[in-house]
Amino acid sequence: MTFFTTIFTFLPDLPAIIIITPLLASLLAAASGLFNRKTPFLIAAAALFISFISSIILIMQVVETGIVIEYRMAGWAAPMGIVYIIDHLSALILLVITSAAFLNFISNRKNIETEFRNKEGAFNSLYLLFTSGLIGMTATGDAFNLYVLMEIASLSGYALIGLGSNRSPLATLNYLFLGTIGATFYLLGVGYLYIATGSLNIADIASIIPTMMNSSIILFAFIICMAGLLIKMAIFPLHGWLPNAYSDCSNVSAGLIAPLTTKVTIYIMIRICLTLFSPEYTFNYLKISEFMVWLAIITIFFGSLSALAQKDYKRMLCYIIIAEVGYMVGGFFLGNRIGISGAILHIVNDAAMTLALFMAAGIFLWKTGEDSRDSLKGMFGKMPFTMAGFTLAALSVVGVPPTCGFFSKWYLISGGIAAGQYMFVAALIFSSLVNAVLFFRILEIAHFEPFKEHNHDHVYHHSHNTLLHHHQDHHDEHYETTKHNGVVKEAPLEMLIPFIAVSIMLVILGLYSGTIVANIIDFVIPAAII
Amino acid sequence: MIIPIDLIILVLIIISAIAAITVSDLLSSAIILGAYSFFLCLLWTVMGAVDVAFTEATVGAGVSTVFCVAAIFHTTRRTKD
Amino acid sequence: MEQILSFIAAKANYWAYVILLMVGLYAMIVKNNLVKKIVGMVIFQTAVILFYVSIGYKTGGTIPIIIYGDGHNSIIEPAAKAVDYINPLPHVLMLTAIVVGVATLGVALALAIKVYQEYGTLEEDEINKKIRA
Amino acid sequence: MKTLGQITVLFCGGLLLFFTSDFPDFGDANSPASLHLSPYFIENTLKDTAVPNVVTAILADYRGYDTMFETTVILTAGLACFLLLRIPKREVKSRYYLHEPTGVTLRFEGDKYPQKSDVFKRIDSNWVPYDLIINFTCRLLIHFIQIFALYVVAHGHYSPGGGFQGGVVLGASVILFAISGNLRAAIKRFGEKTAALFSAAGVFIYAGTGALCMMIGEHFLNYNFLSPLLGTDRIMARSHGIFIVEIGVAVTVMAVMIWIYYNLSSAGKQDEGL
Amino acid sequence: MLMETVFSIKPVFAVLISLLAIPGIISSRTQNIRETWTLVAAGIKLLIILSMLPLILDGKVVSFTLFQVFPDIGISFRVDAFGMLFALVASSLWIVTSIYSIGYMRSLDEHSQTRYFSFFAAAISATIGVAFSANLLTLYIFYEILSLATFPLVTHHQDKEARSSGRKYLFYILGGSIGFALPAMMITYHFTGTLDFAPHGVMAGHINSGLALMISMMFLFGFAKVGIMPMHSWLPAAMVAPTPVSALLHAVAVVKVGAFSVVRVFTGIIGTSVLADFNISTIVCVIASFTIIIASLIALSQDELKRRLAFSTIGQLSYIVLGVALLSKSGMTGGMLHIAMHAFGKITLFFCAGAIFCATGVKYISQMKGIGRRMPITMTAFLIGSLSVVGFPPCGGFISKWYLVLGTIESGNLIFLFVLLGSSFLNAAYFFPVFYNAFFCSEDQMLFEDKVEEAPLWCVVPLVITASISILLFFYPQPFLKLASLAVSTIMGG
Repeated sequence: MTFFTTIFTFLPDLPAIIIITPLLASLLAAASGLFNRKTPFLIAAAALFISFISSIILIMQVVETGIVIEYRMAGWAAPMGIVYIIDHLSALILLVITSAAFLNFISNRKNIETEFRNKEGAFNSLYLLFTSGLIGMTATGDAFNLYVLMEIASLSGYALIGLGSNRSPLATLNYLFLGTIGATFYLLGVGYLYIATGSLNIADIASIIPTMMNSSIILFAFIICMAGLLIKMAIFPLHGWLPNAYSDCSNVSAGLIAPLTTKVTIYIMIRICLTLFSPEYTFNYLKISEFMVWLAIITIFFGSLSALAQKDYKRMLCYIIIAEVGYMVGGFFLGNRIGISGAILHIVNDAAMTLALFMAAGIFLWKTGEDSRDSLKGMFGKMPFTMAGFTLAALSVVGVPPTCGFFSKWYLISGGIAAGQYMFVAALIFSSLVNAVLFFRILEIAHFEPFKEHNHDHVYHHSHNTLLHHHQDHHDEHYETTKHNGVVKEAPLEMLIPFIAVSIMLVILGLYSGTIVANIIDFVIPAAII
Repeated sequence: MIIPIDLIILVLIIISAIAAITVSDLLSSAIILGAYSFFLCLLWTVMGAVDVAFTEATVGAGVSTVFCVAAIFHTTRRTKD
Repeated sequence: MEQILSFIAAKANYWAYVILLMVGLYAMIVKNNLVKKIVGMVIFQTAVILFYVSIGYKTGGTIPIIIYGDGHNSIIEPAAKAVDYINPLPHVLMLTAIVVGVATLGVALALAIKVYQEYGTLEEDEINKKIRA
Repeated sequence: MKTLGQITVLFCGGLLLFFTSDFPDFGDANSPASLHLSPYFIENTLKDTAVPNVVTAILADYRGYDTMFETTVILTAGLACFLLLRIPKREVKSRYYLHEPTGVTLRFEGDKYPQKSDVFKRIDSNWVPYDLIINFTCRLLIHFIQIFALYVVAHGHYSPGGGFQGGVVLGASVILFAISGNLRAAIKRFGEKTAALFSAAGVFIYAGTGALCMMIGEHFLNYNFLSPLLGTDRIMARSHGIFIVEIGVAVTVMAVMIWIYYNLSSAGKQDEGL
Repeated sequence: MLMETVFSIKPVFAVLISLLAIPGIISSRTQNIRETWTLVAAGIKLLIILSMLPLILDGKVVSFTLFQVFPDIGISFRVDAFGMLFALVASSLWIVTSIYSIGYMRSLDEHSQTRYFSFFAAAISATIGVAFSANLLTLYIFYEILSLATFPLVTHHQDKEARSSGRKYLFYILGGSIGFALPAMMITYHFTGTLDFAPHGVMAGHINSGLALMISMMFLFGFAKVGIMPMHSWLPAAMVAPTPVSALLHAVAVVKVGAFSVVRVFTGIIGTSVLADFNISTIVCVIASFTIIIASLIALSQDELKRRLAFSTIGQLSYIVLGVALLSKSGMTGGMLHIAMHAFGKITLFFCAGAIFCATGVKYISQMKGIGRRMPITMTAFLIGSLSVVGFPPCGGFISKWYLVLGTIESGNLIFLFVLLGSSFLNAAYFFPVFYNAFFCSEDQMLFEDKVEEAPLWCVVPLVITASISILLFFYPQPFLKLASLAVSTIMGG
């Protein structure tokens, strides 16, 4: 009884709790990491769980009441202070972020302990900070606050992916340069908006913009904000940082960052285009849709073709991520209701698919100690459940029904047809076929090739060389040797269960996509868009 | 002819920025960056942004320069460009 | 002459910010040395700060600390008039931006040190050569 | 790459320059930026928060939530540098010792060095003799710097400054100590664990104050609700609340600046450095 | 004609029952328990389907919506006469094939039998799902599930040959469905706003002739399982699979799913009036006839028995397409009936091929000299099966072929009559050498071990059953004939 009373007292504060919990927990994790190696994990997992539950309650609240929740930080009303806005879209993305962060985290306890030995406190703390940065970016109603949180997410992201293989510091440094350019452009765009409107609150700016549609400052604010975001989401000519950054880093970080960063950036783009600048401005006044869709088409083709050329599993996934960015950007800029629904649905689905694929990568690495495609030889016999989950994820990326990838692709394609963008449709189908080839190659290796003995002596390169001497002492106890050929030897349950949960979610998301669209996404898209 | 002081400072800022990226000694580059920050700090005092100026003086000219010097101490001073 | 000067004075800050921004961007794109790139990044970020602070400036305004606001004066405090004070909001934002800048600088330098430890050089072309080899 | 960069830069620069023509003039009191939000702040800050420094009031109260994350950014940078650079203690090949009475430098292999000795003093491998003047001046200055820093923190309500600037100055004093003396001495005074704890504690003070407000009252960081705890009216409670979070900011910023410096200047070994 | 709709969850159970058996199959500790699961699920499935039969024969329709995946399209099931016909064939043959698989797999001691039976169950689920789909989307989903579930079955041996065949299989099937059928479906949805199957199609009035032709072709080639040339070459390749798989999937379930889907789409989506008005039907007829003739000719030249059967299947499938595309009542009845009649005939033939391989290890027709005397039951069943496929009384195949011939006459295109008759001769021609070798040639002693006898009982019983059903269907084609004519009267009206 008291428990529920406590919960209900906190109910109005949920929009704050969902972000404050990981923040406070990150401090506790950082501090407790100095004294104990186990507690940071527990603290972080608990905080992520609370965030996860809060986001579920929030989305239920929003869907049931249909009212946009506004939370005033420091008690000041909208244009003066900072407000958090939880509407259908942000609630949905919050759920995606918190669930992905939570599941990826609990499944990787062992990986964290081996890869970040003696630095668990700092790592878990940064993991939480990254999560809270993304949560804040999603929920905030203030354009400048968005920048600050974007920087939190970016900085912790640099740290998380800076540790990995030997090449990762350089890749991360390049990522940092581009990320900083992107964020600074965004900041500059906010400055342009401020100089034109005098406000920083998204809703307030949105109410002022219609009075100054023809202002060139507003136009340039739009251009420069979009340029910043496009860099951050790695669309075609600006994609260079992504494959290196994501493929060289450790699996825990990849599992967190790869599914979420680009998706949240796309969410921000949607938010800016729909809420900050009105759809009227974005689609009718500017007439950039055509250009953006073509950019997306090129991105899709480029991403798919580059993915074909990769030998390394994680690099291949990275290029697929780039192609998927093209899906969402293109879908959004189709400018019709069905295309935008598809883009938003695909944010959710793609986050789930990418999460599943990277979790699978984590499990494979854990079992075999290798990243290459050949390390998967004979995995079907060895780890049937993992491979079943992996197959589901692969099918989802390909877009085979009834997995979720099919349904968002359906929306995107019908949106493309409705908008008359047949090239976009062709690009989607082409990329599906390429994905089919890509994953088929992997599944074929796993299905047909006999199981290969792995030796761990030289392979586990994720330990940065400075910590190497620590690792080698513990290698044998942490990486199970997989020598019993033909005998099923699954990953540990704590890795397997979250992974299987995500894979099953792929099907459930697919089957309930009608419900998601009808109850959530339909409310997101302004009625002006048909 | 009275030239406003902020214009002079602006010119100095631009000169020091260009100098910072052209000198072929990283340590000099770091020190010029510190000078650049001081000019900025000066400009902001002129423009009435005292808090920003204070922060720039402590952070930009002070700590940032120290960080750069510390990093260069552990890497190398020499560069081709 | 006066007119030209006042015209320049009216826009000079904005031009200066563009020039600084481009100097920074140029260094980040073209320069070969990683520390030079980082220096460029700092310049790039401070350019935006210059832009913001310029937005807030008001001719004839004073620094945004309310006169007689300390509560120690027996004179009845006159209500503050907005026109007398420089716009404080951009200053607040830029404090944050400076902090973000120094944080980014720290992380970037840390990464540069790691790169140097790995490859023994900070020049990008040499690093690429070593990676290929 | 070079041509591409130049083209990009020229293109972007031209575009940006072109769009500056529509800006309101520099110093224009009637630009939208000066008319929409800022008048409210200038005219009501004193009424709302009893803080004359408008920048401090906005920073820590109206946009206090931003500032909390600004502090968190600093903490993130500290953690990031630690995670990226820090190397746990490992076997040392050799160390250099100065025999103080004679000024002779000796090199010891392995762990055969004098652990606790009055005559031998450990020095860095690329050590240069200290300049007495610098050393002495710095030692003299550090106290004043620190007192000034505390003043800056405490007086942020009434004059330029506040937790952030004060924190940086405090951190700079320790960094100055490390530069003028040596890194090990500084670490002995202000250890790494202390730095880590302080940097987390500062944000904790900030966020904890916010959470306390949320638990007692209604909104996160709404210092009004601290008035029963502080024994003041609601407006003064805001003023005090600002002071509390400024202290938090100062603690974090100081600790993180020192922490980052330790890691950068020793490349993570925290053994010998600049 | 308005049909009464009954809402019932039975079709969902009919689909899911074999999926539900999979956990049981995986967790089984011994072979016997595992196979019990398979058989029990098969039996229950048949019973559920049979329980719906009277309703359907009364002219009612059973319907159920499971998920609403799009605002106006759901994953929904709808059982009508045509779907019932196909489901009845597939589910009854599944029992027989399960029994046969048990015998075959045990006697050859194959590896990974658990995987085999699991995917077998998944495949049959998907087949029933296709049969009971209420709209094109549901059909497509189950079609894809079937493609994927059969892949591990086709490549069961996991050797080099299986690998390359598997590639070919997936390339044709998935490439066709993603590259052609899916876009066609989206275009359909875009123009008509619905994907539900309607008795007279949904396209009339929404579409012009060029687009209609394009969509029809995309469906015809996109559903590559129907094996219309040039999308046929996966079928012979897929014969590397174990024989029960070839039997059920490549003579019955998979290819018939292709034929079923094509017929469904042509009648339920595109609509007979559109087919007739824009002259698409003639083009389809020509393509089908071409496939019939070419496939029969190629079959003549194959020496491996299973490959010969595969090409025979390609030809026979096109009969179904041809029958429907004739757009005459009898033709359509014949086409639909042929799904059932050919299934029973062809599965008998595959069972026989498997039994021969089980007992002797022989794959090639030229090696089967004198085998008829050693395995009389098997070879008699083979004779009955081939007679049925050729369309010779007293076998079931005669009835469907009779209706097809009537259809060609009704439609007035006599050229297709000659195609039918000519291909029947070819059919007879490629089956004849098999019995000739089996019964009339003297034994080649070198080829056989000393004691060659009939295959194990588990193998022989099913083929006897299917052979007798083939004969029985000549005398008593009632359920299938009734269902087919019900379906046709719904489609053609009156």
